[in-house]
Amino acid sequence: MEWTFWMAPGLLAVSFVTALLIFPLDEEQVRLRTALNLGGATLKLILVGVMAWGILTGHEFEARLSFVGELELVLRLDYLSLLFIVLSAILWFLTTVYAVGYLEQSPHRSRFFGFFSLCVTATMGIALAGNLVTFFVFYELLTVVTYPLVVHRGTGEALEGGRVYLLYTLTGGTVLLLGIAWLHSLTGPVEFVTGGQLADLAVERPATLRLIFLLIVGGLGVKAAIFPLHGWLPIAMVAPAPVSALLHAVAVVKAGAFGIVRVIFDVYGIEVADGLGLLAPLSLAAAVTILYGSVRALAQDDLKRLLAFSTVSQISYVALGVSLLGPVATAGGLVHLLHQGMMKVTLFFCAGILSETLGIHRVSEMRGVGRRMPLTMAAFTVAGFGMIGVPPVAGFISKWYLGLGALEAGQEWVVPLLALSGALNATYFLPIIGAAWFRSPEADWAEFDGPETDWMLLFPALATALLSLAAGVMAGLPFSPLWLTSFAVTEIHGP
Amino acid sequence: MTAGLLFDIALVVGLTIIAFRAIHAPDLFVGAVLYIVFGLLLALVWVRLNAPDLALAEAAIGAGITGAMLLDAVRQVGSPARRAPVLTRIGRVAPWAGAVGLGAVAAGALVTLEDRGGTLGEMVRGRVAESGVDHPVTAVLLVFRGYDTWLEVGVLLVAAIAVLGVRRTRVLVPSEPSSEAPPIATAAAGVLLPAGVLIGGFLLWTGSHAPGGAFQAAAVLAAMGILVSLLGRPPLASLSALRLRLLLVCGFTTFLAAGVVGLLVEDAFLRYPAAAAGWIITVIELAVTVSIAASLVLLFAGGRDRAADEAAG
Amino acid sequence: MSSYVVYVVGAGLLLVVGVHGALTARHLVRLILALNVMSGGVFLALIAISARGAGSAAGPDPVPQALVLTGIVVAVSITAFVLALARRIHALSGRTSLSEEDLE
Amino acid sequence: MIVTMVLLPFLGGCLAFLLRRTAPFVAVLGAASVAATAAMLAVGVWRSGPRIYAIGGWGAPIGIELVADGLSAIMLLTSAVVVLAVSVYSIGYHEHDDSDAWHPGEGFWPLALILWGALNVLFLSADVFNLYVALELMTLAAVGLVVLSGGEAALMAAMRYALAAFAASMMYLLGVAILYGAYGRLDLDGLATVVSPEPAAFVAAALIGGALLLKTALFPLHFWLPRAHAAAPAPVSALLSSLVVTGSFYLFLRLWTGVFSTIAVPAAGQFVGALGAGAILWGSLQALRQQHLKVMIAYSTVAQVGYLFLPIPLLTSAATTPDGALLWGIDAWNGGIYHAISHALAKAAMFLAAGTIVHALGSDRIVGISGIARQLPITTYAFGIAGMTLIGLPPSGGFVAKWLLLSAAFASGQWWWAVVILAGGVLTAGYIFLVLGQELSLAGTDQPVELSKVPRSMEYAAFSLAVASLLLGLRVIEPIALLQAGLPFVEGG
Repeated sequence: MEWTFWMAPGLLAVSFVTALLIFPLDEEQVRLRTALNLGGATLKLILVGVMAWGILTGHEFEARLSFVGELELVLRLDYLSLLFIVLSAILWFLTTVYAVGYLEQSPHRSRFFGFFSLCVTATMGIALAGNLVTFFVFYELLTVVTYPLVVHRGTGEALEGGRVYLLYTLTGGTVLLLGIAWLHSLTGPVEFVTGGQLADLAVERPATLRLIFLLIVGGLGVKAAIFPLHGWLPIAMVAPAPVSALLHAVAVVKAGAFGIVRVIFDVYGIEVADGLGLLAPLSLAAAVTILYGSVRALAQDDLKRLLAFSTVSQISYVALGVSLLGPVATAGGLVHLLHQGMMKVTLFFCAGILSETLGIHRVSEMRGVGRRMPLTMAAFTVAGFGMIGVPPVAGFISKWYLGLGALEAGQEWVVPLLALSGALNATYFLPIIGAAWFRSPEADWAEFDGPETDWMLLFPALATALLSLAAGVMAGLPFSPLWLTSFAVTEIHGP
Repeated sequence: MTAGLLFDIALVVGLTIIAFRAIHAPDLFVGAVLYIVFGLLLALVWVRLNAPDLALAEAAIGAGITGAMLLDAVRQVGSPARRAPVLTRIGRVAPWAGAVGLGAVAAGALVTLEDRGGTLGEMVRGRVAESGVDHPVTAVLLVFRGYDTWLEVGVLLVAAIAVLGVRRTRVLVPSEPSSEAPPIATAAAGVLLPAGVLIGGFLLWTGSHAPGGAFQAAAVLAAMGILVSLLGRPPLASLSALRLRLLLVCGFTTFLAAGVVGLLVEDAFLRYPAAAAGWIITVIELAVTVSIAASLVLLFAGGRDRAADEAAG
Repeated sequence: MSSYVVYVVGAGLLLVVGVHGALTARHLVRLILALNVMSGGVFLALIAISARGAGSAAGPDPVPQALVLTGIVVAVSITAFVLALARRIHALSGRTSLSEEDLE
Repeated sequence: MIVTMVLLPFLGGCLAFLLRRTAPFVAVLGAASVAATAAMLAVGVWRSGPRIYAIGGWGAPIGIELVADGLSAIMLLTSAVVVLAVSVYSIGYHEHDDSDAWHPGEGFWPLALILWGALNVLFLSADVFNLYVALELMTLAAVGLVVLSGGEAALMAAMRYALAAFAASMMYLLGVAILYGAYGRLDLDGLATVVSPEPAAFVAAALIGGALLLKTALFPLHFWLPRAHAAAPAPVSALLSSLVVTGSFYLFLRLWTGVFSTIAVPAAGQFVGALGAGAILWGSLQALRQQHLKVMIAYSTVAQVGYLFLPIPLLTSAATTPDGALLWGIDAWNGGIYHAISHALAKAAMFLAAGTIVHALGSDRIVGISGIARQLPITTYAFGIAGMTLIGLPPSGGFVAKWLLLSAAFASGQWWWAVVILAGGVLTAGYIFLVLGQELSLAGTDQPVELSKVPRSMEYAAFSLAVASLLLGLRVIEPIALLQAGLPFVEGG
């Protein structure tokens, strides 16, 4: 078999094998474990680089494995997958570094990093899945392997968080499976093909297809935290900071959003979905979620809860973008997959640094923290501006394209929505940032010398903040997220 | 209506009434005695229905050994369960409805069965000569369906192991000091035992060409053993744990070994080489008789093991 | 009416008595008696079938007879085991029935 | 080769009974060699179709035949694997039983091996009366094993089990009597050709079917199961919940699609399916309410038994619809059996894991197992992975089964079974993660409880079974292909 066959399974195998090697390690084998972790993450980055180069130079990466009956497990790289694996590989590397520093003294580190690596495996599987069943397999796997991470602390609160998380995601998964199985019974195996393959069926049985869409997107919407299915996300915040970062930026929430993208573009096809009248309700749900998340975030004092509601709001930009017709809106939605990931991961890194170093968990405790931790707060500021949509940070690019795309699609109502959401974001981020820099500290933080916190924590936060900035500033240049997105947009809408 | 038919009807009615009385007798001891009568009547039915093998087995095992076990059990656990609660009308009617429903459906299906002929039985009769024995029932039991019989010996073995597990013991413990046995009973046993062995041996020998065989012989032997154990000296109590186990297991394993001989020589499990079929069957029957008798004695005496009950209670 | 019908109806009657007993009896020994009566009914059905073709010169069908012989041995094995169990339960707890409240 | 799979377990059982010190070696060696033989048989059946073996060379109908088709082969293989793991586990479990006094291990080894032999007889036999003897042998050995716990609860549970099973056996035998009376033969293949829709056949089918439902403990005939399976020693619980239940289900499926295929009406299929649905919901809800780990797992068995019977309505309607067999019958068949073997592996793993926890803690109250993941990580993983299979999460054998059943349900238009399957999965997740959460919990474990030492072999035995149930979900082609050998309802299958 060609080397192109083995690349996608190899990408999964790297993190899977890492997990298998880490599980049996003793707690005390810190160096070996760290070496394995970073080695695996680096190898993954290299493989992703090779695959990115490969697809841009016209290679096709596809692996098929017969599963049950006519069903196959398919791993295939297309431009949409590429967006997701690039994001995952980069952020994973940084999150691993961060987690090694963050969990230095905590118990059960082998278990933690084992499941952490399994989590990457599942995410990569979701990204590369070439048909609905493969997607579902990895999607559910992700649910399961994330659970031990959510309850990692083992406290009553953590267990409760885990319970709610499972209740939502497993129920969502079940609804999703119902939809998938039903669709299969009508069409046979559903491959991800641009434009979908349901055009004939849409004429014959439009009502059934609408119901199936509701089941599938409803199931995916749980992980994508679309209102009113978002309830688990703020509660799952009890997880350690690197896990939260992961859940929000790359893994769970993204998996849901990515699934919605796949279903609209590659299962139903954008024309069929529009023809069935499915996109308008979805964009409406997304709009409601954007506002709802922002409004709820306003009222939060707990920093991580605030960030969680911010995620609820931000992730729906993706759904909004893909449910508006037209290439520009699509670009805005897809690029936000990447932009939101980089910005949100930065914010969670910073929140973790604050709680680890100074014991700060609440917004009200952050006054003057900028003087004590200037680098951390600089990163926080960049990411916060990005969330608001201040140029030239990445978030501005997303919103700009979304707005333009909406106008192009004749959906003028989106523009005031974006403005309002931006204003709301500003209403909760700006006071935090302002207080951190310009108010005098109340708490008596011990004098410090040397770096403001462990470099293992600080470096990833700075790196992602810089990436967020660079993604905005250099949006027009090759290798920017927008540039990567443009290939996917061409794939979907044609040149 | 012929006299024979009238007799059949009377037998069936009697069976039914006695069965009902046995289950619902206020005194459980009476119930057990009635069950023995039930077993004997059933043996009579088997005679009426041309099944003398069964009549023997029923009298010895169904009525005799089961009856002895019941009587002995009732001595210990005979106190009636607390008064049954007053049943509601539904509580009284529902069991009757269920029972009558099942019985009626089954009897209905049986009554309407057509006799289509061409049964297995006819085939067996046609091929008895090939089996190496003359008696068709024995041919079915030990040759054509020897596999069933082997497994059935296994059932007895499992029951014996399980009873040892219930008692949590390896050996039979005499339930009462042997000296307390009345001398007359001991003397009676002295006469009965050889007689029993003799009868058992006869039944075993005759089984190959006439009614009788390993089960009946074993039942008679076991009955003797039970009689002796009622005197407080279970015949197996003096055996070491290993010897007891050997005795219990020898029927099943001999049968198995004979099967393997067939497998090696004739390339078919439980196929007896034509020249030696008679001999092999005799050996099997002998071993099976010993094992069954030992198992039945153990099942009886192992269950009654009072010393352990008192220690545990 | 032939004797086949008589005995088959008899089998049905024994089943009725046995099943009714199994459903209503509380004392373990009564339950065991009821189940044995049921098995008596089943055996009777088999032997009635065996004797059905007895009009022919060949005699009764040996196969059901062999089956019932096996069945009798199986029944006595189970009865013995269950009785031993009942006695053990009585020795340990004084119970003689399966119902929860029936402690003596 | 076929018959050795019957002989070896029985031979081992006798040896283990006679020479009790050799029992563990005999068991492990026997299980390993039978597993190897079963694997060879499976390959043979897969390549060249079902095999027939005439005991004594007589051949049906006068003698008894053994038939090994794909279904038999996969069941034989599964039970050999389970018995192998349970044997390895039991060496540790009965470790301290070396004293001179009687100990439960003495009963365990011979009875467990004979129980297994009886199962193998059951999986191979092609004769309704021989199957009766096999059922009796299996049941009596099973009850004898439950008793070994020795407590009053175990004895009462065993009594209930024994009486229920005895009553069921009588019903089964009555059905056999009626079949013999009507058709004059006992071999399955022969009966299948002559059974026709007439009162006697319907009554026989109802009696035999009802008896097997009682023995499989399908709701609402499950009353005897939870206590018996919970009160038994852990290795016994594993054997009962994974294999014995599967054995009687196997027979039900075999007869329903074989002897009674011409008289199985869709309404009866729907009825059995409805009982299965009731079992899934009732068993899962009961499992959620339990405070003792082993009782919870036993109720989980009640629920999972329900899944076993969901293919029945689908198979029945497939047989009465043109093209139904191809459209969904095969999927239902594969799905049902796949569920049976996945459940067998996973449930055995779960009971063994629970036994390890009880062994270590001395109690099986679910609230008491807080933080056990720290001391017994392998056991926790075993429990978790087995749980994934039971829930039907990918990638596990349970998911494959669920998918096949879902496909069949939709293809046949009987979407209501799909809803039941999925709802059951969510409920299962409820009780599995309740336990897993407790295991991972660190709350209130500041002073770690004293744990008895647990041999590693016990932990790894459970873990291997759990992993095996997971692998069934990753390598599906071969088992499914094997199941097509001797498919009962497809021409030339």
